[in-house]
Amino acid sequence: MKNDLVLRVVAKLFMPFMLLFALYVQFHGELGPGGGFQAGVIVAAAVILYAIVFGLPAARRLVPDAIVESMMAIGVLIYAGVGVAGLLMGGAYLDYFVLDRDPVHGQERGIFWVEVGVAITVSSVMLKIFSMFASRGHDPDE
Amino acid sequence: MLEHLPALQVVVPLMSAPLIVLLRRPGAAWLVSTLASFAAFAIAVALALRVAATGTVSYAMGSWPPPWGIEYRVDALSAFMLVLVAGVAALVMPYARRSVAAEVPERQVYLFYAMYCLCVAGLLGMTITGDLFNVFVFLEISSLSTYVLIALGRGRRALLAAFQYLIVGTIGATFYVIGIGLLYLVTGSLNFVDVAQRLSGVGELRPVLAALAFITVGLGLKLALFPLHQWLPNAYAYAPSVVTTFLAATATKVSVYVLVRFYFLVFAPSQALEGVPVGAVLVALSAAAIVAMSLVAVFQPDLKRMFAYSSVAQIGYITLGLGVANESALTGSLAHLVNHGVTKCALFLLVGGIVLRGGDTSFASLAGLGRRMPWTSFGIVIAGLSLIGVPATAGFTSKWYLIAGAAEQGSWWIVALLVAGSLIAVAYVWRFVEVAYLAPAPAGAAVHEPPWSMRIPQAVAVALCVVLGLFTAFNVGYARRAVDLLLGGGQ
Amino acid sequence: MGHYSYFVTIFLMVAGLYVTIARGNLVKKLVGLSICQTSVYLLYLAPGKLIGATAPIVAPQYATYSNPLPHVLILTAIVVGVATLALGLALVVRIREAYGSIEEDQILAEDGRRDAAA
Amino acid sequence: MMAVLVVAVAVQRNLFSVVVLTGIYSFLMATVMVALDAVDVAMTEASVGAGISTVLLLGALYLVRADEAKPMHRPLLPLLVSIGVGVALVYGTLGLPAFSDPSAPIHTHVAPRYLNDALRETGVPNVVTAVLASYRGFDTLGEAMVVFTAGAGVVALLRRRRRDVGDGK
Repeated sequence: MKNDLVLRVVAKLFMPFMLLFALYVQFHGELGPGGGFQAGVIVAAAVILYAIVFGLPAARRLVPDAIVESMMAIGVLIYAGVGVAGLLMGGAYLDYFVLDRDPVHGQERGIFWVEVGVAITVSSVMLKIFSMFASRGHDPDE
Repeated sequence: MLEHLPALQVVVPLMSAPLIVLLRRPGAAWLVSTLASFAAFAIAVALALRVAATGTVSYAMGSWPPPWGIEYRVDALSAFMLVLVAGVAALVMPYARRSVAAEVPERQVYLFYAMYCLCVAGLLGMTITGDLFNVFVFLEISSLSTYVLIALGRGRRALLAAFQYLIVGTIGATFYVIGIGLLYLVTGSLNFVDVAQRLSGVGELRPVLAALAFITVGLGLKLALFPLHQWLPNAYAYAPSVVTTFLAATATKVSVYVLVRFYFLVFAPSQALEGVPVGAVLVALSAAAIVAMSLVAVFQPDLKRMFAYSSVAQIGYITLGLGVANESALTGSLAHLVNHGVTKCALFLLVGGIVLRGGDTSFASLAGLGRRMPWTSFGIVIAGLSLIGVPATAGFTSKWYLIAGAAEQGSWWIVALLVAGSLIAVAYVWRFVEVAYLAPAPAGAAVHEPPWSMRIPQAVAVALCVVLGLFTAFNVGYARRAVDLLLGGGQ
Repeated sequence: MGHYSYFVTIFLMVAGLYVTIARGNLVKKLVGLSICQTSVYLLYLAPGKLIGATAPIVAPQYATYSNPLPHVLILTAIVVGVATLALGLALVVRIREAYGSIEEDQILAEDGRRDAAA
Repeated sequence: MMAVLVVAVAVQRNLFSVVVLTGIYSFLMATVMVALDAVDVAMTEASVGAGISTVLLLGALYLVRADEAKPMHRPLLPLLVSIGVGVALVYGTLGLPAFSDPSAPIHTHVAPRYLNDALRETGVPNVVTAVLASYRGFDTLGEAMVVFTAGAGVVALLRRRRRDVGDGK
């Protein structure tokens, strides 16, 4: 598939829109359907599409393996970190009320960061799983 | 910070897992997970002391009051379990360093510790949470990490054992979800306390009965209730030694604990179970487990497998007490949770030492072990005595209460059965003695014990087998208090 | 409608369970497992629906909404399902590399032969 | 329609077809979920069940390259177990409130607070998001952890060891 011009152009064209859509889903999750999980899956799908069309090594150059692995951890640490922030600011664990002087605003802030954490973890894990399966077949990895 | 201990109990090991993945170095991974498990143990002890002093502690996650938010609830029963799980987790860690280095490929070691932390956090979360669905989430965290941990064992059979456990475990979890779904549909709530209260007002009992059945089977698969135990022997036999030790001492016990909570704190107060022969069914299955699995254990060609089957039999003792369900029997059950946990912990720690030095645990290769590894063999014999239930060992106290409970009820056949189970245990422990002490050692074998970092945890675990048998106040006293809570309907 | 929705759910679930425990092919077992899990989602979602209600996104022009709590629980369950599937498939790949087969019967037979030889 | 698909999945022995059928099944499931007002869940099911799962299954199939063998023994016991489970469920669900009964406990207890107060208490109009990330935020932390566990677990299982690479393929 690497040599099919149409596919390559279409994939290149699609990538920005998919990522944009992921951002929309991510930040629109508070108003309509969507949220961190769905956005993370879309981001992963965009990169997986890239990997299928341009080959896994190219995708690896785009997003190196070690970074993906660290991102898996960073995502959940952001989520759990929001909880710890609640603790440090005098509330219970995962208490968003205390994150801002205005409790409702604090809630919005907490939900925002939690969703960011979910999106990072989900996208990197999906990507990692895909690349583990894909690389098992042909090239000796790393 | 003290009032946040319930949250930290789970969050500390939970957060150390991603930290380990970020660090990626085996040494650092070991250090982080050791610190996390000792911190978890300290928190568990502090919580237990606090519960003993001031009664049940309730903690609202995110400050949302239950039943809208998720509640963490530490009472006499869960505090007891937290100490067991965190204690075993901490005891195993110093030992793990050498054992894991020998049994797990080096590049995978940091992931091994990450999985271990997740498993610990999952089991602690299942124990401490007061929310039905939260139990499922943490059940899955501990299960998924367990599958990986088992698969990291040596040899391809570990892979198949892990896969079979994955299928069985997922069916179990799905059944559990169906069960709590039914409860949710008739009560509208997911909080343990709230569900129990609202169940008494439910007129239609059929969904409740079905929920009982699904939760029992689902958790029965996880706790290896006979005849749902088929996954266990392979999983224990082929997993790395550290994993076998930790799982045998805690994982099945936590599932038993969740089942106990459902029976005595959710279903019993609602009177939904009146006239349903749950106890009789449990007693019958447990009796079958004790006799059949002990006999199967006698004929195993491998030491690790033998103790795995013995675990299924010993879980039978615990569920038997739940079926009899009077005060003495329940005390015996809960005390046996800890006593058997400690005993199996000691045994598998010692077996892990043999794996490190010899690599093989089949009886054929253990000939003359008493001369090659005198301390290890001696330890196995002591812990084996506790497994049998010889007086002055941990196993004796809990079996004594179980027998007393059965006698109070006038079920003499259960008493006879318990004694028979112990006699069969004599037979399989004797097999080890015979091979280790009476068979000649291969020529040129020198004394070769495991390193000190492994011998100290082994010695602590073996000593606990005796100490818990001599000083019963701690263990039985705590079990008593938990039983009061259970029979008092959670008040 | 009555209980019709429950019966559909139950049929799907039982079919998935049957595929899981009856079939020897490891991939097929996982597919059965995920069908079984997916159908459980309906057990939660269907009772949450109220006829005439809308999705639980608060807006001034609507008054009744379907119950959001089952949706939240099932979102979690879906994630757990895909996580299990990924791990299961990874195990299948490793088993295939180690045994050269993904049929449970053949694998057990091979382990049995190995035992007999030892 | 879905029932037919599931039967097809059970009967079909070509694993590739099985995977494709499962994907279709997931899409249908997502459609049903939209009909049940569960838009968030439908979106997730479409992207995960039909998307990611299918990709993973195909990836794994590519690696194992096999069709299902004929079953060696008669699956009588599993059939009985499955039917037993089905009967237990039918028995249980017969006692449940009928479809779309507004007086059912799940509509009168716990959930009303989410619907009435979530916007005021959290400032988020999508109640599913509010419950997911705030009221039951700890569940979602657990969910993120499950995903993380799966990711790290797959790495632990599938990363090649150094000597495997040396073998050369």
